[in-house]
Amino acid sequence: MDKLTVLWQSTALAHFQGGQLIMMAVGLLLLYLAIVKKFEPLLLLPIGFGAILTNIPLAGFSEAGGILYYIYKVGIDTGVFPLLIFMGVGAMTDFGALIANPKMLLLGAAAQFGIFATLFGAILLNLVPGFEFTLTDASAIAIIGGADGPTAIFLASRLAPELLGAIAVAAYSYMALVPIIQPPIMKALTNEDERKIEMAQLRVVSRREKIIFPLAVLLLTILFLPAATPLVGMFCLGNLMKECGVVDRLSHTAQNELINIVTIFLGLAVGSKLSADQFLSVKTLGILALGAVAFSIGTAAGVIMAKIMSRFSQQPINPLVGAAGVSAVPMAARVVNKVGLEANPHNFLLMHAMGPNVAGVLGSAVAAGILLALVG
Amino acid sequence: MDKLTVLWQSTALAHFQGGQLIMMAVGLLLLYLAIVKKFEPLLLLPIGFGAILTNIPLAGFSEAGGILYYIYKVGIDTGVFPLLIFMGVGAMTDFGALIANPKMLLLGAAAQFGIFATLFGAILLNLVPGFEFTLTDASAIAIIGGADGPTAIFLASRLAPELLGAIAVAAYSYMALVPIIQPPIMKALTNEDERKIEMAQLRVVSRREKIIFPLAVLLLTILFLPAATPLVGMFCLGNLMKECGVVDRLSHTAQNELINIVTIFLGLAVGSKLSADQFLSVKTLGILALGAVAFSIGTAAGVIMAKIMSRFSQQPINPLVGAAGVSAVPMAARVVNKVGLEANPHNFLLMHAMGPNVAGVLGSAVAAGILLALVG
Amino acid sequence: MDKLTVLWQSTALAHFQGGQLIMMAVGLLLLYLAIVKKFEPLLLLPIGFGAILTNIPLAGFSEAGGILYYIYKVGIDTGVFPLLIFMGVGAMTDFGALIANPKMLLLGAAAQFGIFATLFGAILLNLVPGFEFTLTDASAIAIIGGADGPTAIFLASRLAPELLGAIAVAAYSYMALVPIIQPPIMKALTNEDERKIEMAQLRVVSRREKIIFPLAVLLLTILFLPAATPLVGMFCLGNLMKECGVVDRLSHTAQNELINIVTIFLGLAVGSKLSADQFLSVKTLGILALGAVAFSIGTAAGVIMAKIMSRFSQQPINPLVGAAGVSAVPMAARVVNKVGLEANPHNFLLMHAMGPNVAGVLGSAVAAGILLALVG
Amino acid sequence: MDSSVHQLLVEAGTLLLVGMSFVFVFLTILIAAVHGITLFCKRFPEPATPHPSSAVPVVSQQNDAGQPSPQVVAAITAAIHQYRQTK
Amino acid sequence: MDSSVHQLLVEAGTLLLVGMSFVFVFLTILIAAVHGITLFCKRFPEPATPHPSSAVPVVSQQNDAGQPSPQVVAAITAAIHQYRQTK
Amino acid sequence: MDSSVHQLLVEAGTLLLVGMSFVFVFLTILIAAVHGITLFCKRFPEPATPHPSSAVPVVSQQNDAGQPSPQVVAAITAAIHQYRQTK
Ligand code: NA
Ligand code: NA
Ligand code: NA
Repeated sequence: MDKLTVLWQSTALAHFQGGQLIMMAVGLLLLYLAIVKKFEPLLLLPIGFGAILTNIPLAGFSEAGGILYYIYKVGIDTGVFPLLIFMGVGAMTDFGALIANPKMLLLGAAAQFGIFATLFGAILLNLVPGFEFTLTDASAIAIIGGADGPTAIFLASRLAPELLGAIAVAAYSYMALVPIIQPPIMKALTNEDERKIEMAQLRVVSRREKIIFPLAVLLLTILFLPAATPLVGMFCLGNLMKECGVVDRLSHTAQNELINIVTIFLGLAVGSKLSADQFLSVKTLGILALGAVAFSIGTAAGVIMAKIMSRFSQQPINPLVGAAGVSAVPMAARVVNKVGLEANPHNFLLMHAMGPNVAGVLGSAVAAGILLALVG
Repeated sequence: MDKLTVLWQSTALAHFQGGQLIMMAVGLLLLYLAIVKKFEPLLLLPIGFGAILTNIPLAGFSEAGGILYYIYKVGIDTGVFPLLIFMGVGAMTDFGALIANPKMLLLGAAAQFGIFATLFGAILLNLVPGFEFTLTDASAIAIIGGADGPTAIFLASRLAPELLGAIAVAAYSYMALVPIIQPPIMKALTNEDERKIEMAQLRVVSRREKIIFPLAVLLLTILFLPAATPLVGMFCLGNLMKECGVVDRLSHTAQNELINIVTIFLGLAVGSKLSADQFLSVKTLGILALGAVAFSIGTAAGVIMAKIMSRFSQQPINPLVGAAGVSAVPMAARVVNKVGLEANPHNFLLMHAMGPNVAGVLGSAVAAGILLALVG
Repeated sequence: MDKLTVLWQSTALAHFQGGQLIMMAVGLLLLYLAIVKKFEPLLLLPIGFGAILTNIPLAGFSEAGGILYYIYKVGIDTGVFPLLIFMGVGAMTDFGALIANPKMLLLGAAAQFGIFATLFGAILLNLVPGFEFTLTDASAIAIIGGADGPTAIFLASRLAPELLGAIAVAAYSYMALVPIIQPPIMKALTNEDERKIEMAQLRVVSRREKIIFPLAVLLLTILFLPAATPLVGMFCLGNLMKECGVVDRLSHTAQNELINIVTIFLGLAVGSKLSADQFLSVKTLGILALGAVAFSIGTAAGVIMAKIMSRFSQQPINPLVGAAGVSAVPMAARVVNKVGLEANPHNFLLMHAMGPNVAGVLGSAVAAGILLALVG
Repeated sequence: MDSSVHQLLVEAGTLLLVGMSFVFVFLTILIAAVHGITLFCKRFPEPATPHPSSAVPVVSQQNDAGQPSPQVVAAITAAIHQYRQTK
Repeated sequence: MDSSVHQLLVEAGTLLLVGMSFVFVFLTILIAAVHGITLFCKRFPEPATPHPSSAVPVVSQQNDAGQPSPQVVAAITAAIHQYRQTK
Repeated sequence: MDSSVHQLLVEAGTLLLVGMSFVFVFLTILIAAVHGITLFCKRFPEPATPHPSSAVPVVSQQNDAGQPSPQVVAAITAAIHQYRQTK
């Protein structure tokens, strides 16, 4: 009978706390969104699964000696996993469209307004009872507006590890919701004629331009913003490996096996931060609300910047492409293309939107560097 | 001449101990079994090689600073490697046959009798002079009866690290010997007519059932046996990645590159535990004997359970499929198929045996959880 | 304004030191050599990139907490990365040509004269003001003559970590320069008639010979030189996995994903040692000079040994194949083939040069073991 | 018989009983759960063509450039087959 | 309004101004840099056929076993081409 | 000449002698070993068809269902890559 008592005591039934049950439901919700709604499944599936595992009473997944504890310590605490993901993303990114039309970098800059405005919003939220965001917290939250998963996780792990779970979930969720969030804003800020604008075909970019580009980006980052060099450096390394043509086996591995392995671990480690005591707080609601605001402001800023540029540019610029400046590669560009096709069935904006889209990645890495340098 | 003396002193010839020579012979034997006899070569080849390396005098492979030392510390001491292997095995496992005929789970339960009976046997062995197995040792040894490599290594690393080498070698060796161990037992416990029984074709299982199944297994494990959630959780994660259809690149990596990399390291680390002082003990002989007993009892229990179920079931059940309940996926199922074909050339039992076969994996993970909860 | 000051202080412009600028130029030079001149790009590209990253002021890539710091600690400090690369190289090496004509091992032995003679040269360099090489330093430098990257990195990480960067850069640069360094020496030491010698076709080697070979090499190393077993052991493990035919998935992973991942990290970690204070020293110039000497002496010793053997051998031996004894697989063998074809358009020496070429890998691993045993 | 062995035997016996009972109970509940899943999936069957269209398109930070469509792969595989046979 | 919040708002406002300015300046310099790269690459164009011949051959310690033969690749490429055109 | 350099030179010279001797002895023994292996393999030749059938079947926890040969996959990947780039 003694053994039976021990066995009963070692079931979870005797130890569940309410918060843990709620967090498991959150984990299941993330799995549902990943599998059924296909919201960024590559990240949200392991995050959701990790959230379930970390909230199992007695199992100790995230306590010293547990597998999620080790993965978090090795990969997130050190910042290594998001940087490796970023290297892989760099090895998947084609800057051809941006090099062909470098003005698009201004759209990637404008969309970062979403980040800095949200910073303001996060501080204002302190006026609501229950919120106490420091400037550091606010910076980590604001980066959701960058619409870039690894950048958000990297910055949050440096500035506000206890908010990491909510920030990562918000970032990936809103990236998945881009097709729902962006079109109304894009349509509200443009008229039918603007959306019908067709853009001139992009010139072909030479291999050599593509090789020099990541080195130039790295050089500028080194000169003006060393704090951004971990992110930008690994990204440029990946991109250089892709474009240089002499290390294809390394580039292929960075884009496939390495990024896949790290993605599994990164997702689980982020999920391990979805513990009841850290996630079930009014702060999380604030983070989710601020994330939506950040995406919306970033989209609007991009579109408005595109309208301004359109006025001064000789070549026609469809203001829709500004929305792709938030990054969320390649979804935001696809959304631009879709909204453009609705207005004009012959208007294929995909390639034109890829320029601001990848510019947005650089823009938010730079913004992250600024926040690290000034707040971190 | 001085240099020559130093050089002589730094050859192994001047330092070999008898035990190290014997252990190198054991390592060579394992390589022979792996390469020539094709005994579970994916594990036994690196284990055998690791055994040779760890016993080289002066080389210090398993001392602080040696490569096997690091691999063991990082992968086995933490429990991470067997869990990653288990995730990969989960991503390779198809539960379709089991979902179509869930009664087969009882066969996977019955075969675990091999584990718990061996526990008894290990304690009884203490009556023989020279054996001193604690209950913890006995539990680690008994899990060999689970016929599941990663489960055995995980449990042994938690309960009896100094027996890990012998336990892993016994587990993989007997898994390779399943085609020799099982048929006589299966034939002794069944008659010709029973072996001729053909089973009804299995229904097709929907994708959605396959997606929900691992989540249900995880949920039950969480509720009733949190101690088993590391093993079951990682297994279910792998299986969910496989079945959900939205993270194919992660599932592919878990089944291939990741499991291959971890298998090389796991094998070497297990081999590093085959040092003379730990392996050359009468305990090892006891472990090998108990392992054979465990496999045999498990097989018999599965067959007997199948005979009982056959009596009460409306649909015909061939008692041979009970033998597959020990797991040893997919070999035990193939053995069932072969023995069935001998009795009736039109009797294809492979798919019917896959149900109890994968049930046996779950069964031994549950048994491992019980032992961890009650003894660990 | 305060923020602006902070931002200015956080640009690199305010903090660059001259040495860092020079080292970044060195990094760019390595990238140029890798990408444009195709000098061993798989290693020199990540090394060059790592050199740039590690010299960024304020970014702290190689300080505690930086990504290059972690990679170096985990992979080079422990010796694990070069050993894993060596395992992968073993899994890519075909010893068939050597087994068919084992005399070629003597050429692989002779070429190691480049290593030991350079040892002498490094000590002699102490007579030049500014040089202060200990015997340990000299040994780490001399291994450049082995023409084998992982061996050089492994030995340097054990004997002289502060010289690692320069040694690795020298080793890979001269390996890339083999087609320029070797032909003049080969032509100076042979006459037209000798270069025209055609060699008898090699017999076919059975699979079993290829399986036993790595085990025999390991056994001899265990008996006579345990200090070399980390290198030789991992190399033989890779080769055994390749040849045994029963673990193809492990062998494939060792040759592809695993070696690619480790190569990226190894390159970055080596690059992280190219910091101004360690690299910008007269020692580096000495190392570069000694490396060239080592390659040249090794090549000459190989050719001379081949000439001696040619005199005593019944079967014709083209002395050019001796040059392949320095390893630099497979480039040195290709150079031999090219020089042979220049003298005699029907003289295909490639397969004959592969024997000494892979013998050279074993030879320098043995030489590294001797240096470790006697100096380390 | 050694008294400590005797005590261990009792413990092992208890473990045997408790363990086997638990395994059977657990897997029996799982049988019920599988029946439940099957019923659930029969009552709420998957939509006939779940793949082609959905409100939210398949999304991924990681682009999938270079991944050929299954049809292309099938075509290529057939082509290779043909090529190999005619070689 | 809470004085500490007020102070934080001022700081956030400064960050907003400084940050956006910096981002714009940085990416504007990058635009100039890209124009520079393009000019450079136009002035020093790549040699027409860089691949086939070069003084120093492509070198690699790691062999390239498992790489399909050029003929196979050519055959498959032709097959794909045909497939696409007949689609 | 500096006395410490002198001493180091003596040590280096000893290393040169001892090291080269050892390398030669070691690789000479390996030559003998290879001859031994070859003799052994000639005396006990491999069975003519070792692959198709054997008493104990090839066993593996990890299944290999559905995996096309690596070469074919490599060939297809390369072909697709080329096709995509020339598109
Ligand atoms: Na962005
Ligand atoms: Na089992
Ligand atoms: Na060499």
